[in-house]
Amino acid sequence: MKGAEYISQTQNTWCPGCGNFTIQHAIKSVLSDLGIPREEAVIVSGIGCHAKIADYMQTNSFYAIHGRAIPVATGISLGNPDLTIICSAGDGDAYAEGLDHLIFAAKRNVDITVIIHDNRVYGLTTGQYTPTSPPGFAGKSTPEGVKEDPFNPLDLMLSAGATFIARSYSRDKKGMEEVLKAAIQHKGFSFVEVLQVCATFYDVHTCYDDHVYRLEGNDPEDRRAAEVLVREWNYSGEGRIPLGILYSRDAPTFEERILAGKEGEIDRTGLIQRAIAKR
Amino acid sequence: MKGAEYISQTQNTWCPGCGNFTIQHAIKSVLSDLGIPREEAVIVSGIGCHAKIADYMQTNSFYAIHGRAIPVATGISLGNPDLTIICSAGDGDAYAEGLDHLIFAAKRNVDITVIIHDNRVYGLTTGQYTPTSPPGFAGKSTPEGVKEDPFNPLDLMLSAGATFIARSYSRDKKGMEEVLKAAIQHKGFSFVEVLQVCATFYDVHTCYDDHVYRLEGNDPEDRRAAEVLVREWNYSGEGRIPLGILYSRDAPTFEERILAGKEGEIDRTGLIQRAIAKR
Amino acid sequence: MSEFTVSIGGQAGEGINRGGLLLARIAGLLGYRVYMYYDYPSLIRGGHNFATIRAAEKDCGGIARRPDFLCAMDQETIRRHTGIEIIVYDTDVAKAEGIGVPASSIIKEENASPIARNTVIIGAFCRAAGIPREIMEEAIRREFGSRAEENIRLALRGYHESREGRSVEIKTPQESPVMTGNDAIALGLIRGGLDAYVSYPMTPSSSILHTMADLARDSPLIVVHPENEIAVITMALGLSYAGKRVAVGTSGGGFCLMNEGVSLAGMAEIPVVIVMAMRPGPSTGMPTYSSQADLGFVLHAGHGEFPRIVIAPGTTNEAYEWSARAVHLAWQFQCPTFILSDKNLGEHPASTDIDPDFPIPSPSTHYREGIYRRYCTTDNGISPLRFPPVPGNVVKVNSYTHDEDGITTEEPRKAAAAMVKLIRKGATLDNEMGLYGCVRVDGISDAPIAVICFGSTGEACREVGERLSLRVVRPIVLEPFPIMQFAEALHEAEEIIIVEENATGQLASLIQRFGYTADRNIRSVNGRPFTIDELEGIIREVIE
Amino acid sequence: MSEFTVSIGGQAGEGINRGGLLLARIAGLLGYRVYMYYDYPSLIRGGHNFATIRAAEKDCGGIARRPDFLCAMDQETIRRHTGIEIIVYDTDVAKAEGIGVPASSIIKEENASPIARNTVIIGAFCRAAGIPREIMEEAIRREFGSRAEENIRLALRGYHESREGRSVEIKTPQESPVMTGNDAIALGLIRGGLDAYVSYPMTPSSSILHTMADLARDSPLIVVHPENEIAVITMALGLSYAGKRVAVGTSGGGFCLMNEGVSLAGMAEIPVVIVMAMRPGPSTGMPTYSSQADLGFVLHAGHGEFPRIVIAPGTTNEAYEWSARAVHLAWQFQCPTFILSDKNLGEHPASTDIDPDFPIPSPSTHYREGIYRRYCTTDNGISPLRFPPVPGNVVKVNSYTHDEDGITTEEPRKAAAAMVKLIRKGATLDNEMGLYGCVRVDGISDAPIAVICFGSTGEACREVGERLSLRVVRPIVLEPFPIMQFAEALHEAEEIIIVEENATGQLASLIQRFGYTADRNIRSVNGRPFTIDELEGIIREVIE
Ligand SMILES: Cc1ncc(C[n+]2csc(CCOP(=O)(O)OP(=O)(O)O)c2C)c(N)n1
Ligand SMILES: Cc1ncc(C[n+]2csc(CCOP(=O)(O)OP(=O)(O)O)c2C)c(N)n1
Ligand code: SF4
Ligand code: SF4
Ligand SMILES: [Mg+2]
Ligand SMILES: [Mg+2]
Repeated sequence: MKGAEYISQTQNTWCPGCGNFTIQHAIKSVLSDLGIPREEAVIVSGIGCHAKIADYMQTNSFYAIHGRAIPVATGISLGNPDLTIICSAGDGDAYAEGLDHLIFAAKRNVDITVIIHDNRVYGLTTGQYTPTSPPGFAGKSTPEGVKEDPFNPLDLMLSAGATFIARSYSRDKKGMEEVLKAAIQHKGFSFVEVLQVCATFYDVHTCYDDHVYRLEGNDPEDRRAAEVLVREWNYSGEGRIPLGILYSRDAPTFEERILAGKEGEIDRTGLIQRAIAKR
Repeated sequence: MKGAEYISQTQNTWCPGCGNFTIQHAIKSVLSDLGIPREEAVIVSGIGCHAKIADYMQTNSFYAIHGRAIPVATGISLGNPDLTIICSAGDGDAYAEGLDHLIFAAKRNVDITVIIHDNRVYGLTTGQYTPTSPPGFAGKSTPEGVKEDPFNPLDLMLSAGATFIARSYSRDKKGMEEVLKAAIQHKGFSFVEVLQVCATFYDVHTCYDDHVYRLEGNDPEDRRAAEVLVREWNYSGEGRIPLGILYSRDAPTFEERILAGKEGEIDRTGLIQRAIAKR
Repeated sequence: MSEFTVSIGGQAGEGINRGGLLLARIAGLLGYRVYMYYDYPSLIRGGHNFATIRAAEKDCGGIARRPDFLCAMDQETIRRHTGIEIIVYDTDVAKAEGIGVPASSIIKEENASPIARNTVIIGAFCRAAGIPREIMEEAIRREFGSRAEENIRLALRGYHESREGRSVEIKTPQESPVMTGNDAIALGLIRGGLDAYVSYPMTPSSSILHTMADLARDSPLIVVHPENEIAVITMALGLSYAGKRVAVGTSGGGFCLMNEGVSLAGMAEIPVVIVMAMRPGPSTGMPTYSSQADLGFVLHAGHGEFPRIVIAPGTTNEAYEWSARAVHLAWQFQCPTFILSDKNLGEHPASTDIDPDFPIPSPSTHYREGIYRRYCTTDNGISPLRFPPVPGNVVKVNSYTHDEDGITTEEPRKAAAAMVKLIRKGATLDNEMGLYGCVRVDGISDAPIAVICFGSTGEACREVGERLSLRVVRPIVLEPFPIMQFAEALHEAEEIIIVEENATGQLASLIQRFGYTADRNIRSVNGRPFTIDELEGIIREVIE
Repeated sequence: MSEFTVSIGGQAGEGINRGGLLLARIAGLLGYRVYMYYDYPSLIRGGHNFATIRAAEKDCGGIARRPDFLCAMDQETIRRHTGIEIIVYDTDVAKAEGIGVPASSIIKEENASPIARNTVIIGAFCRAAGIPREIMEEAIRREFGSRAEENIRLALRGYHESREGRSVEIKTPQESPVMTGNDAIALGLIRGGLDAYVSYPMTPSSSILHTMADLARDSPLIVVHPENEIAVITMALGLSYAGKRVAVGTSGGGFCLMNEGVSLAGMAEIPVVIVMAMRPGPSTGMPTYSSQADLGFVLHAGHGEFPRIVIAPGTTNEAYEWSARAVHLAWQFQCPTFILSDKNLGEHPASTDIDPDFPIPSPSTHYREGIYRRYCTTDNGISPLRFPPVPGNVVKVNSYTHDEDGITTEEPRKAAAAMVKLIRKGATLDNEMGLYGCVRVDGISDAPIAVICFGSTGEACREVGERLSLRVVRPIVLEPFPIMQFAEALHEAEEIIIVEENATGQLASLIQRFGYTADRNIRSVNGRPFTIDELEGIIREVIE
């Protein structure tokens, strides 16, 4: 399928300059490159600007609720592990409202790709701080500056047991495509943090342009190296910002473990009879 | 106040041999030692066997709901930062149902002491796996063994930004008292993971007895050392289990940051008049 | 004695539940229909637990009166349960007037586990009640499987140390299983086509999870216990979207957390069955007791308006059959479908006859081929339900107000159309429910006084109704409210008495919406079921 | 023209809301009472937004009819809003019959920010409507503060390029602020004694959070925006326990997540005010539009039974006064207290007269000294409320069924007593509410035809009632339902018409519980408010 066939006819209402466009088009290209037909791909999204991607992609989609894209995606994957499931979540979505689900998906090694459209702000609700906003961020709910420091989601993911951790940037489409391709191909939980520029409420693209760099020659299986890379930039202050695959390892997936031996039809009558016999 | 005065008249229904007794009595001793009168201490608990401590302590208490002890404690602390707030949470409580709150309390450096009664099982609901149950744990909801690996809560806490991380064991009351004393005295978020033996559903005390050791001479401010210590045992398989204060650092608390400049009474009429004038 | 009742009491951790089940098995083998009430506080060891087993000629779902026999594991049991004719007790730990056996000593002598003390006491009870040894032994064999021999030995020791008290009648043996409402719900869901069960433990729903997990061992049934109830419902909706028939189970507090998912299911038209097992609230309340105080909540749960089905079975058989139907209905109407249960229905074992082949209609699907539109407009408001991958098509579901393709819309006309579609589906559902017997009538169906109740209160009401010649009307389906059947059931009733286990009269308030006002309200809030005698007394009082 | 209406439309991001507010200020300075309806989809840039400002002689809360003037920022605005007498537009981007000014060019020439184009257009409108320059300038000065001069320059350019169209009447200037319902709620809560506001953003409640955060800058008011709504409500309960008067705000989806906390507040008797702002559901629905479809949910939210207060203000003034009272009532009765609002009330600015010193009774506290028991039994069901530290005492609150000390109990008698205490408190509350005017009557108070409505629909109903000489009855308090006042208000009414913005008739269903049946139901589900003319037409139809 050609890339364009993955884009729906729905009128797009992202702001000009919004980093979500890059993510949408990178997904499109990667699906096309990997030859995944649109009927076999599912976009699962939360609620927020990022989530509109569910309407904009001509693939299967589950436009879910704020913070809950990940458990929905987990359910879909358990229900049909042959589908390619891409979960588009916002930073408000996945780091605040539904952080627990993100950590559990990593812990379980659910075979889905989670893309966090991390614009470090609540876009759709017009500009409040999120867990990755920098210290002092003055949003509508924190006009005097936020009173807590950001956390580093990559660091949390490493602790939670994620088997694939990467970072991309919405002004590096090519790098993003490479990362996404690897993420989708990775067997197990793939976590892709995208520094997605919000043109309207937190446009820090010049700062990112100055600080990002593409990883080269790192060994993603080296956990110790990954720890250092992950902490090179802490979402506050300066620091070089590595882009690319920071960590990757093999492990059995949740689907493999849960669904092992579960092929075939349920013998309902037999099951009920056996249960009755025990009572 | 004498230790006994912190214990209420309520009939105790923990099982004989339950590790919760040690925690209760360690808290009592430490409050007594620190001279914190019972009217200034608040026990906040979730729901579970551990949570019954709210009834059993003759202190202020907020016997909350499953998974939500930590945001309740955060609210109390913001409402009256002079109170000594001890949050007793279970592993089901704080690592499953309400994991996000734990991470946010660490991120914000809320000035409370959180004790996790980690018996690695749901006690009160009679024996299901929790996020720290070992691989293969066969509980009532996973008779064939749990299909996911545990996470390491200390590791998560370190990534989340906790400023005090310690581990105790319910068969080491003295060590627990030392840890709790330091935790309560620590300004900011104190995380105390207790390996609390559940005598009924997961009695691994012989295994713990064999593997635990008391930290000596470590420098809790050495973050790199803390990372290694925290991962020495991963809640699965063997490994020496360090007890004591693994990590500690100074940082401004959430209360300090939120309440700065907020002394005194609200001038309601003035505030409303000023708001009207702007409209 | 053509009917008898026996209680067994002791501390948590002393095997009271298991002992009760053994007594129930014995009564079953004697040819009785049995029902067991199990009372336990929310703790693991200590406290006071008791089980009351009623052995009757006909099916029953309530305990009738003071037991005839008491098996006391401790002094507390004797202190609490008074006025009982025959008390069997452990002379090593208690004093009483009755039939004592040195159960603790026997356990020690036999080098048995202390938990087996209940078997000794039950052995003693069998002798006291004139129950043949063979029946006792057979019951133990069935209850304990591989550990039967040891238990038979212990029971016989109790038996021999005991003496005859008062003999129960021996009837024609029968072979009905004794199962709880939760067992019946689990099996019913499976019968109805369930592929997956997702749940986070919460009393009194947990045993469904445990049963499902056990049944899943050697079958393709998927059982998941996720991090919390929010994950439960959203994961379930994911499974449903992917084509699995899925149910979840919880109680009040956990259900609160599912509300947002329920509303999502309503909007996105994703089928799911929700077993909501009531216990006394508000909040944590009394986890191990029963209540009917969440009816109004379940009827209104989730923001916004959407069709839903609420079914409150009143007996174990109904629990089975309606759970099976619930799966069918949920997928037929693509809406959240509730089994509204409670502790009294879910956790109490009763003799049950369920048909492993209970028939379920297969859902009609109109979509053939061509362009698939998830929410296409149809006359009856039901759009064909397909699961990805649909060849050449995409399946788009959406929590926003959406058009026929599932794309977000805020256009006033399309928004109104989307709501009209949901309402129309509700009307179709309302119609379809006319095909089922949604209202049950017991007692004297044309008696002038009608007792109205729902769910687990039904059995006690039925028995009282039979005793006092009243009409007993019980809607099994509460939403869409079966007003035609209900009106018919109340035809020419002159007085209405509403019995429910809550404080504010939630059933009364529901039927008031349809113009029916209670003349008398009987309510209860202490978490315990109405016993039949108690209820009889209260009803007698109000009708006199 | 003794009343006029002007709309301004354009894309999101073009300052339509701000432009509307400026127009409202102008109308206010002209001596009108103003009301502004603001219509915007859920997106940040693009789409079509419009604001309609009604300038009337008396207070109003609805838009009456087709506007007299249109300020069009783009062609789409002209396309969508037809039949308008005078159109002021930007000739650089649109074509129309009307008064064109080259606003885009002016912006470029003046080197101004594109967002200021609205000021140019509004300048042109002022000339067209015969509005004195000084009034325009004064309004800009007040609206833009430090950026006033630049904007005055731009407005004057528009003014000069424009021409006269149709002149509006100039009345006696007055000084009422124009504020939204959400502003009024925020200020009312503060008036009522609020110490802390906790909220997670969710349209249409978010602007309360923003206003509170702004007000907290230089005051001891605590404002927290935590990780999600579960944290919001539980953190709020912690603050309340510690002695702070606290409120939270949310909409449907977020409120779902708060249900468990609401039930906890009910059981533990922890006061909290919950602002629940409705938008069309189910699920995400239409976030930026309005609805009245969560009434039933709020009345029943949270498992179990406990007293609650539900207040639905219908005007900005009511929003202020009842929010203030809500804080008082919540702490007096120690129960969850709801402000049930919606987008139409919360986000639409109107001329408002609020008394910064609006009086609030101080809560009575009976506890003096000695042993403090958090839940001690009292005649009226209200136990004295104290906060730790209470010298020599401990304060124990509990989500379990508890005794007077707050210790868990499962004993049937104590459990029943705990429930009776809650119910008794509810009865006391019910009584107390008799002291307030809980039901508002507008129109002709003894007219035979009564229109019943609630919340933001009230203003449109009132105007139609005045036009058609109907009685308009609006309960402001919905729980405990003020049945005495309501019955009085409906005294001798012969026909009941219920107007509500939902599909299933939730208000109708509520009053049905009290024996009142609607003769006619007028409902709406497209997310837009009834305009007054539209509603007049529909009501005329049903009463003829
Ligand atoms: C339960 C719930 N709470 C709040 C909201 C309101 N809401 C919608 S989007 C959003 C924030 C979105 O932020 P983020 O996830 O970062 O997405 P972005 O818009 O930045 O892409 C919020 C709070 C909601 N829809 N549901
Ligand atoms: C929302 C909610 N879900 C489920 C429950 C049922 N529940 C009570 S305690 C408990 C587990 C407790 O486990 P843990 O926190 O480890 O405490 P423990 O009993 O082991 O001390 C659960 C699931 C509940 N009370 N509330
Ligand atoms: S507000 Fe930000 S994230 Fe949202 S569409 Fe606009 S630029 Fe993108
Ligand atoms: S079940 Fe376990 S945790 Fe609970 S009281 Fe007993 S020993 Fe303690
Ligand atoms: Mg964001
Ligand atoms: Mg535990």
